[in-house]
Parts: sequence; structure tokens; C-alpha cells
Amino acid sequence: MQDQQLWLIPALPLVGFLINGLLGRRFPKALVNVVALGSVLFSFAWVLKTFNALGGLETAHVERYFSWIQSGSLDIGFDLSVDRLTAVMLLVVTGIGSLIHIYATGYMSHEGGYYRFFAYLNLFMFFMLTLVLGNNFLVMFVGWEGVGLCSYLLIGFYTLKKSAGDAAKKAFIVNRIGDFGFALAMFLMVVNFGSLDFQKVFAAVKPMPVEQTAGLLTAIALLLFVGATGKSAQVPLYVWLPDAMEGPTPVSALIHAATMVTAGVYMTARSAVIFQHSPMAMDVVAIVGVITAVMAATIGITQFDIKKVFAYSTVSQLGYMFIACGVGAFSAGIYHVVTHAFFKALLFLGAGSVIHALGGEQDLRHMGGLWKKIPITFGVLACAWVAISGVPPFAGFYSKDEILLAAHHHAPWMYWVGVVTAGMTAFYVSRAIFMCFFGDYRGHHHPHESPVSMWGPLAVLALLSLAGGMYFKVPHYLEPMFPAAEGHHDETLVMISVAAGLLGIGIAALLYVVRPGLPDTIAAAFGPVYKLVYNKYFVDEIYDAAIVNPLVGTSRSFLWRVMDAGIIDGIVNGTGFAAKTIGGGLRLLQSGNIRSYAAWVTAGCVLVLLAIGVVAGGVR
Amino acid sequence: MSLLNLVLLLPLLGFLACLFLPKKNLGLIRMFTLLVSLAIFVVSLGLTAPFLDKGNGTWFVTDVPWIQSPEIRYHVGLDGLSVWLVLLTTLLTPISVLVSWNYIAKRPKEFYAFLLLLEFGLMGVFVAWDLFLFYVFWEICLVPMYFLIGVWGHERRIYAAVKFFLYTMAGSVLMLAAIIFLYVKGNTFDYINLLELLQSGRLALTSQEQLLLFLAFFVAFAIKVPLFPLHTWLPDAHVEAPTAGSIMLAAVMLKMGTYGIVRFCLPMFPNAARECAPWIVALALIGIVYGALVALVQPNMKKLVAYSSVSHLGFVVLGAFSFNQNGLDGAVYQMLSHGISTGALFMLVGFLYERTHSLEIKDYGGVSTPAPWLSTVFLITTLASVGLPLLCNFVGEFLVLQGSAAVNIYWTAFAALGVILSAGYMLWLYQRTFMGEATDELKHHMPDIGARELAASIPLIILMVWMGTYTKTFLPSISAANARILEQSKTRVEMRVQATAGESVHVR
Amino acid sequence: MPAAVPVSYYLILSAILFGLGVAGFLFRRNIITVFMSIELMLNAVNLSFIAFSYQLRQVDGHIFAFFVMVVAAAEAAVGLAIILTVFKNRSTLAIDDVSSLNN
Amino acid sequence: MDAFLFFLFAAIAVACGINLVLQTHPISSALSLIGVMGSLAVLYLLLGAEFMAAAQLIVYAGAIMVLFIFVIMLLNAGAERSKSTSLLAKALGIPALLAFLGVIGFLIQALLPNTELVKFGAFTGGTAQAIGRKLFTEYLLPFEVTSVLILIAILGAVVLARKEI
Repeated sequence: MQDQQLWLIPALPLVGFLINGLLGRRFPKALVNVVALGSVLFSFAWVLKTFNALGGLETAHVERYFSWIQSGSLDIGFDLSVDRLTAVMLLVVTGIGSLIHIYATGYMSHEGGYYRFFAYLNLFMFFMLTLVLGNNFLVMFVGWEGVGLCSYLLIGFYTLKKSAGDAAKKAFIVNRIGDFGFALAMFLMVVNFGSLDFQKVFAAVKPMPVEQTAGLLTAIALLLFVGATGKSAQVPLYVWLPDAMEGPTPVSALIHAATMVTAGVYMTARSAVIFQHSPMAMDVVAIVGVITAVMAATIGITQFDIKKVFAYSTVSQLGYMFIACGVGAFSAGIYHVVTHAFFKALLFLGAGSVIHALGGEQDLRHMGGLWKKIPITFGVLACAWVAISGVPPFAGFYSKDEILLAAHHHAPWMYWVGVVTAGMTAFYVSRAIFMCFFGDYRGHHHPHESPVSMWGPLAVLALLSLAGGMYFKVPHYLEPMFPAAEGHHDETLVMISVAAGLLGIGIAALLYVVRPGLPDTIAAAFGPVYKLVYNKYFVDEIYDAAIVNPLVGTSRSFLWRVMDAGIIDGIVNGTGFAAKTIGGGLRLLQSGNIRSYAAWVTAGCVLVLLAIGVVAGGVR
Repeated sequence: MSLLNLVLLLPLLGFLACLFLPKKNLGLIRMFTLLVSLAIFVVSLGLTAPFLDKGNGTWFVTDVPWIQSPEIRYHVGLDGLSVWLVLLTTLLTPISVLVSWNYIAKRPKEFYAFLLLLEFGLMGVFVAWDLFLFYVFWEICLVPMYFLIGVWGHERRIYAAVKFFLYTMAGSVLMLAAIIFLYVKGNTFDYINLLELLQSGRLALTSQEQLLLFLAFFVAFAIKVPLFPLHTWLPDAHVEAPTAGSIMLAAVMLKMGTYGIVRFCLPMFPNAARECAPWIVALALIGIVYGALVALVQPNMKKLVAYSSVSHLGFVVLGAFSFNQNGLDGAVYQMLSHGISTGALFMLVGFLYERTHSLEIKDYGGVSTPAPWLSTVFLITTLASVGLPLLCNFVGEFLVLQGSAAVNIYWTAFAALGVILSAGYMLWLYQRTFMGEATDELKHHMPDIGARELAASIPLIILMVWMGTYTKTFLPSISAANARILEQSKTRVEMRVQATAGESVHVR
Repeated sequence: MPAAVPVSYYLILSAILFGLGVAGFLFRRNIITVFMSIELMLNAVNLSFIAFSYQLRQVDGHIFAFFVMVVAAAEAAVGLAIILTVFKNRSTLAIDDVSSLNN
Repeated sequence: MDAFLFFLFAAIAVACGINLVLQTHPISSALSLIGVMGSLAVLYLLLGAEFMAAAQLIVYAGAIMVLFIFVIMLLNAGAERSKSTSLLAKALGIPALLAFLGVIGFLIQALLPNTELVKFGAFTGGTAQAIGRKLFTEYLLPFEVTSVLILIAILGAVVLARKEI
């Protein structure tokens, strides 16, 4: 296979970033659009061209550029590679990315810092593509940290809002905690395998025995998973994602729903060889996935901010993907990544369209009855709604089905928890849709439909949400990499999960359309529980109280004031003070009185004479 | 005359020439200094040629007698370890001049003259191959820095300057004693000769002597680094120093300590170094986390950056005492990248100070609205400082952590906590300073970055990216020099095996 | 009484005179007297030079004494000039009143 | 005879020395100092230092002491007003002085037990001729330096004694 210039794929958005970032301030909006969209579309086109040239991709296509870090026997290059897993991710990233760029030209048209927004978005594309294309863990880490940075920049895009700044910082630092695990895993790999290249590492791992208990591979797998929990917002590091909704809505759609947050899943699937050697790590992954899925879904039920609902939904869906990885159905996980990218991007963009229509209103309690006023938005959101609820034959149904079947095969209880979660998912999304579009309008702003640049991409995504699951048979495509588990397709299990989804929709319809007063009654009945859930189990508060505040407090009151200024500097200054005191004592001798000096000299002479006497006596 | 001698001589000539400039003519003085320092930088670029070409070896050696008795030689040379530090010095001097352009109004002639003298001393430290010469340069650096802090500093400048001076002197006196001891034993001050004597075993030190000598050198260097708990002079010195002083202090002067550790402590006393390594690593690790935690709560920008230096330089010490190629390469790389990133941070803080005359973080907020480019430059520097990949600090930190992981993964885990915390304090600083709403008064006093400031920033930004991506420029020569140092610090272990076995047969 | 005394007697005399000079320096307050005490000490030292010169049968001691004398002359000239100046400025000869070393 | 002369002039020298210290009026001290110098000149003679004896009388007793007396009279210096001297000087100085005398006396006795007896005429190397030869050969450079020293002293004295200061 000849050189495909893979580097062009991430480089084009980078060029777009540089042009817009350095010169964009003076550009008219149209030119900014051309640069930003052009670079991403070109990148998308290049991806398609590459696949066309590479054909079936039975084996990975690797391209090596130059050595990045070379020290001793360690040699890490800027190497990119494409295989089928990468291919899926590349299409999702560039495809959805292009759509969201188009959408953003409409959504952001009235915002200040227009060029800056697109520059950041292009930078994000660069890092995300680097993450996906990297042929070793370190290049992947470059993308990994880079998307975290872009997430930071875009969440904090509204620099005037303090909450945006806080959320951005939180996202970055929590991600850093995850990266800490990722980095440690890399160090262990280098120490034990001498390389970070995927091929070399996996070749070294493959012959190793499967570890039943703790061991090197378990440690590496778990540390990698720590990285994944940070990036993909899993328990216990999911707290940044709901706050990240401070960013502009296209960002939420692109970064915090469709692409970046799935990087953890991609990384887990990429390292499948390592995980497969450690059943313990796999169990941890699955259980964390289950906990996250349930917990986030319950919180999602109670939220009133439309974006927060979808954010918790994202967390919950990511939990699903990790369940898939944890039970060994990596291809099902990636399948869900793809379908989720379709319908969750659509949900967010649709929500953005609603927010745009209502002039910035995000609270569900101030919406209602909008289906007549913004019918297109309602139409596309409805597609996403059925897709996420798992209604066959739409996108969500296929991937969720795959996951649940695999879970049942691995451990039936996971299946049942998954079914309940699916029901809850259907419920809260339906709740959001009902509260938003049905009943009477409760707001004040005059709603207006979004421009075509916004609903155009929505329509494409709606189409994908409806038919994407059916046409893109991701597990089948990935079969050479992840052989399908010996699955017996059990119709009953499928029926049950579908029923759970429909039940969720039904209950939501009952509560929010037929009997609108009921939810408050129920909330009141479950008072304390409701409060606990509504306040997100007080996780943020617990983190603050248990980690952040003690850390800052101790640093300030003990380490700095006592330890540094008090003890260490005290010792230093104490030495100085002692010297001064002794000197002060000696200074009394220097009275400035010549006669007392003379007396001293005389006394000194006596001593010298005595010394002479002693020496001379000794000589004799 | 070799190029190195020229590079070394120019700042001294510039210093002397500066003294004869008319006292009143500020424009002439600063322009003269700028041109001189730029010329030095351009000439010093030539020094890199053999390293880019071949990558290893010692170049530009001059070895002539200086003082007959005791025999002290003017022995200078350049290897992969020194060359980049020299370049760092020559790069940051013109930047310091640019930064001081409007800021220094009091006694400008002396200020700029001292800057050139400082450059001379710093370069000398990095190229001296004679221990006595090294010591002389080491002390020369002290004088201009003392005056830079003491004359052009802020309110508590005298306290800070004296503290700086005494701290450093305390260490260097120990080092002088050790140097003299070595001279008495080996009858030479020449580093190469001494190393040869020590390695061949002709100059045999008892393990206790070696330990004491190692500690004498190490304490001198550790104070300069500064290693926890010898660091308390640094925040004071930085807060009080003028911007140019802070830049030179953080970016280059601290590297004297780490350079000394790598150059002298490891190869000359390998056994003692290995014996002490666990303790030193423990201090380095504490320093990394401690510095980061204390930086987290600083209300003063310069103090914050100063404590972050304590944290970052802990990595350098950690890497050096990992005794492997990755760790040592990382340590040296981290020295350079810390020089660039922290130098830039101090410079930017200086820019902010010039505008509002405050270093307190609470006096800022929302600066990015009136000064978007300044905040962009600051953000890039911040990101470099927190070790974002593709920017300079990442490479160094990665290699250091990799090196320490090869020894003990728990060290790495502990040190990596510092990386997390660095994101915390730097981003918090950025948020509190640049994000949010700006007051009208702040907006009024906050013009965006000017041409002169941009000229000082851009080279640093470019270097941050360059050093983060194309490490091939720097790393091979550093690696080669480090490989030799590692080799030197290994051979003596064999010697000791021989000695303890009491056999004259070669062991390996 | 012996016919002759040994050289050590001269040395002891020298020591006694030197001691008297020191005493004068220590206890007198008039600056001129203090100065004269110094001259006395110089003389005492000269005596021991010449005594040793006799003991060793060498003339070098005389030369040293000669130099001491020269220095004493120079010192007297400058010292007295200083005393004059001090008196002009302070109108006192008491040594404690002109001590400015003592703040 | 030699012993007698020694004891006589030693006694005079010591007596004059004591007088120098005890007198409160500087002029009395100055006269006592002349007495010391004169008796020392005799002792120099006994030790065979005829040139030095002459120089002692001419330079010291003659020139220098005249200068002193001249200054004393010029300034019209009176007797000291008694003021407490430095306590430290007394407390430390007196014991130190006594100890000094004791130690040096003991050392001279102990270290130089058998010195030569001083007989007039036994050593004749101290003539003007001998000293001149030494001075202008072996000690030429120091001698020339002393001339510079004296020149500087003269200049210094002139500068210091000018009216403007």
C-alpha cells in the first residue's frame, strides 16, 4: 500500500485553526466559515479518499513520519495508522464534525468571538483526529490531552461568565486525573514492553497468560481505564460533564456527546488485547459502566435544564458503552458509539435549536407546546427521541440490543439493570420532549424557527438516527478485529428491552401529557429521595468537602503559612537572627573606645607570648 | 580564538563598554545593550553547528594556564549538556533587555551593565571545565543578581537580596571547601583530570570522604535548584526582583544547580550519589507535590510561579537521580523547557505588572476582554507550563517520569500528582486573572500586547512548540552527553567492586 | 655588684619601658601624652633591637632601629599635624571627646 | 663599671617612664620622655651602638621631642581634667599588662638563660662607617623607601596643618 498522506487528515483542521486563530479577527464571517468548514470538509473528503484507496483494511495501514522522542532505547515516533476501528471513528468524527460545523455557522452567528469559536473547533478536530489516528499510545495521548484542552477552551468560551470558567477548569482538572492513570499505564508499558507502539505492545501482551488476579496487565488495564473514566465521564470522574454544558450548544453536541467523550470507549476497545488478559479489569469496567448508567439515568429524570437532561443521558449512555466493553463486546460498544453520536448529537443540536428559538431559555419548565411553533425542530428531535428510546428499527435499538444481549450472556443481572436503565432513558427523554413540545407554552420569548444552516444538518442527522443502525452494521465490519461472541439471538430478551423502552415513553406520556399534575405529587411523595437525586446525590458537594476544600485549606493554612513561612523560613531566619544576636554581643567589644581596643591588644599579646613560650618550650 | 571564547568574551566587553556610556542617555544605553545581546545570541547560534551535525563530543575546547600556582587553567569547552544552556542564556538576555525597556528608569546604565555581566557569569558556569574557574563564574553570577534584586526590586528588596545572597553563599562555601579538598588530594583543579584520576582509582577516596564531598557539592547545587526544603529564598527573591531579574533567575540561574548536579555530582561521586539517591528523590518528590500545593494557594502571581518552579525543578532532580538514560535526558530537557516556559511566565507577569503595578491576583480578572492577545500568549505559556503535549514541558516531564518509572513506579505515581496539581494552580491563575468581567479601571489600564512585548514573546512561543514537537533538534546531543555521564557514573561502581574484592583482576 | 650585666637585663628593661608605654596609652586621656607613650614603646623596642644586635654581633639590628626612628619621625610629623587639626576643629585634646568610632 | 652604668641609667629611664605615665601635665610628660631617651642613648653606647646613640639624641631627643614641646606650647595644653577612664581598659588592661610583664620576664629568663655579658667596647660594629656601608649596600632599597616615606609624611603634615581643614 502506498503512502496515503494520513497526516493531512488532522493537519487540515490545524491549518484552519492557525489561519482563523491568527488572522480571523480581521476576517469577515464568511471567510471564517470558508476556512473552518473548508478544512473540516476537506479532511472528511480525505478520509473518504483514503478508504477508497486502502480498500478493505484487513490489516492496519501504518505511516511513520519522524521520531518524536528518542532517548536511549525508547523511540516514539509521530506515527499514524488506520485500521477498521480507526476507520469507524474517523468517519464519525469528520462526518458529524462537518455537520456540527455547518450547524454552528448558524447557531453562533450572533455571538462575539465568532472566529475564536471556529478556531477552537478546528483545533479540537485536529486533536481528536490525532487521537484516533495515532499509532502509539503517546500520540494517542497527545490527542487525548489536546481534546481536553479544547474542551477547556470551548466550555470556557463565554469568558465573562464565572460559571463557565469554573466548569472549564473543573473539566480540565478532572480529565487530568484521568490522564494521570493513562500516563502511568504508559510508563508501565514502556518499562515492561519497551515500546508504546500498538503493534509491539499487543504483540508482547498476546502470548502472556490471562491473569486471574492482580498483576501487571491488570494494573495497566485498570490505569488505562482510569484514563477512560476521566475522558468518558464515568463514575467517579463524571462530575465535569454536566457542568460542561456551560459551553455553546454545538460544543456540547460535538465534544460532549458525539466524539470526545467516546474517546475512552475507543481507547478501551483499542487496548482490548490488554483488557482481555485481565478478567478482573473487565469486571471493573462493566460494573463501573452499570453504576454510571443507572446513576446518571436517575439524575436525568429529575433535571429541568434541557441540556443537563441530555448531559446525564450522555453519561448514562457512555456507561452502556462501557458495559459492552466490560462484557467483552467491544464491537457492540463501538456500535453504540456510532449510533449514539447520531442521535445524541441530534438531541443536543435540536435542543440548541430550541434554545436558539427561545432566545437562550434552557429551563424545561418555561417551554411547552412548541411543536406548532418550531415544527422542523420538533420533527428532527422526534427522530432522535425514538432512536434513543430503542424503538425498532431505529438506530438506538440495534446497538443497545447488541449490548444487552452480550451483557445477558456475561451476567444476567447486568442485562436486567440495563433494561431498567433503558426504560428510564426512554422515560426522561420523553419527559423532556413532552415538557418541551406539548402542553401549553409557559415562556415569554417569541419562538422562531432556526435558519436552514441549522436545520439542514439536523435533517441529515435525523436521517442517520432513523436508518443509521440498520445500514451501518458496525459489529459486522469490525469482526476481523473483535470476533463476535458466540451469541444466541434470543428474541424474548429483545422484546423485553423494547417493551421497557415503550413503557418508559408511556409513563412519561401519562405523567406529562395526560396528567400534568402527577409528577409534582410523586416528587413530593418521595421527598427526601427526590431531593437526593435532584441534587445529583450531592457528589459535587462531597468532592468539594472531602477533597478540594481540605486540599486547598491544608495547603493554605498549614503548608504555606505554617510549614513554609513558619518552620522552614523560620529556621532560616532564625539562623540569621542567631548570627545577628551573637554579632550584637560581640559588637559590644567594639566599643569604638581606642583604649579598650588597646587593652584587648595587650591581652592578645599575652596570649601570643604564652603560645611562643609553649612552642619554644616544646622545641626544647 | 574559538567561537566559544568569543561568545564568552562579548558580554564582558559589552559590560565594560556599557560602563563608559553616558549616564543620562537611556535610549542609547538600552539600544546598545539590546544590540550587543542580540549579537551575542546570533554568534552563539554558531555554537550549535557541531551538535546538530554530529550530536556528540566536546567542542570549542580552550585550555590555557590562567594562574601558575596553584595551577588554575582557563579550560572551557562545550558538550551536548552545556550548549543548549548557553543558548538559553544568550536567548533570554536580549528578551530581558526588551522586557526592561520602559520599566527600568532608575540607574539604567548600571542595570543593563549588570545584565550583561550576569550573562557572562552564567555562560561561564556552563562552559567551565576547571573546577576553580567554575567556582569563579558561579560567584560572578551572584553579584549582578544581588544588585538586580537589591537595587531595582520592589519594597522588600533588601531583605530578599540578602536572603538570596546568604543562602547561595552558604552553599557555595561548602562547594569551595570540597573543591580545595579535591585539589589537595589530586593536585589539580581540572575537571577532566580529576575525573580521570577518580575513575582510574589513582585518586582514591574513602567512602566517607566521597559522601562528604558529594554532600558539599550537592548542598550548594540543591540550594540553587532549589530543592525542598532549601527553597524559601526563591519566592522572596522572585517577588522582589524586577522582571528581567526574575526571568534570568528562574530561567537560567536555577539551572546552574541542576547543571552542577548532572555535571559534577553524578560522575565524580557516583557511589555516594547512589547511596543518597533515595533520600534525594524523596525530597524531590516532596518538593514536587509541596511546591504545587503551596502554589495553589498563593495570592501573589510571582510567588505562585516561583513555587511552581520548585515543583518543576523537583522533576529535574528526580530525573537526574533515576540514573538512567530516560530520566537524565528528561531532566536536562526539563531544564531547558522550564527555562523557556517559566521565563515566559515571569515575563508575562511582568507585562501585567507594568500595566497595573500589582502582582496580587485579586486585582485582576477579565483581562482577556481588553487584552485578548496578551491572554492568548499567557494561555499558551500556561499550557506549556502544565505540560500539555506538543509543548515543551511535556517531553521533559514524560521522560523524567519514564525514567523514574523504570526504577520505581510509585515514585512516578507520586510525582505525577504534581502534574495534576499544576493544571489546578495554573488554570486557576489563568481563570482568576483573565476570565470574567473586567472592571472599567482595569480595562482602562490594560492595553493589549505591544510590538516590543510581542517581539519578546514570539521567540519563546515558537520555542515552546518547537521543543514540544521537533525534539530531534535538541535531544540527540543531550542524549549523547548524558550517555557519557551515565557511563562515567557507572564505571566507579565496578571500581568499588574491584576494591572491595581486593583483586587486581578486571571484573567485567 | 657584678662587673657586667647580661644582655637579658637590657631586654627586661626594654619590656618594662614597653609596659610603661602601654600603661600610658591605656590610662592617659591627653592625646599628646598618649602619642608620647607610643614613642616610649618604640624606644623600648629599639633598645631590644640594639641589645640583640650586641648579642648576635650583627649590625642589622641597628639598621632596624634606625628605620624605626625614621618611621617615628614621620609619624610624629603627621601625628602632630593631625593633633593640630583635631584641636582646631574640636578645641579639645581629650581622647574620649574625639572618639567618633563609637556611635 | 658597666653594671653600674647600666643600673644607673636603667633606673633613670624607668623613673622617667613612670613619671611620664603619672604626670597629668603633658609638658612634664614630654620632659620625662626626654629623660628616657637620654638614658637610653647612654645604654646604646654601652651596647656598642655609637651611631645609634648619637642619632637617638639628635633625632629623638632633639628633633622629635622639640616638635612635641612646640605643639604642646602652641596648643597651650593644660593638665588633664580627671575623668573616669574606660572601665574595660582598667579591668582588662591592668591584669593584662601585669601578665604581659610577668610572662615576658619569665620567657626572657627561661628562653635566653645564658646571654652575653655587656662590656663596653666588646662590640664595635656600630660605627657610623659600618652602618653607612650596610645602609647603602644591602639596605639600599629600604633606605630609599624611607626617604619617600618621609617625603610623604612631610606632604601629609603640610596638607593636614593647612588652615582650610
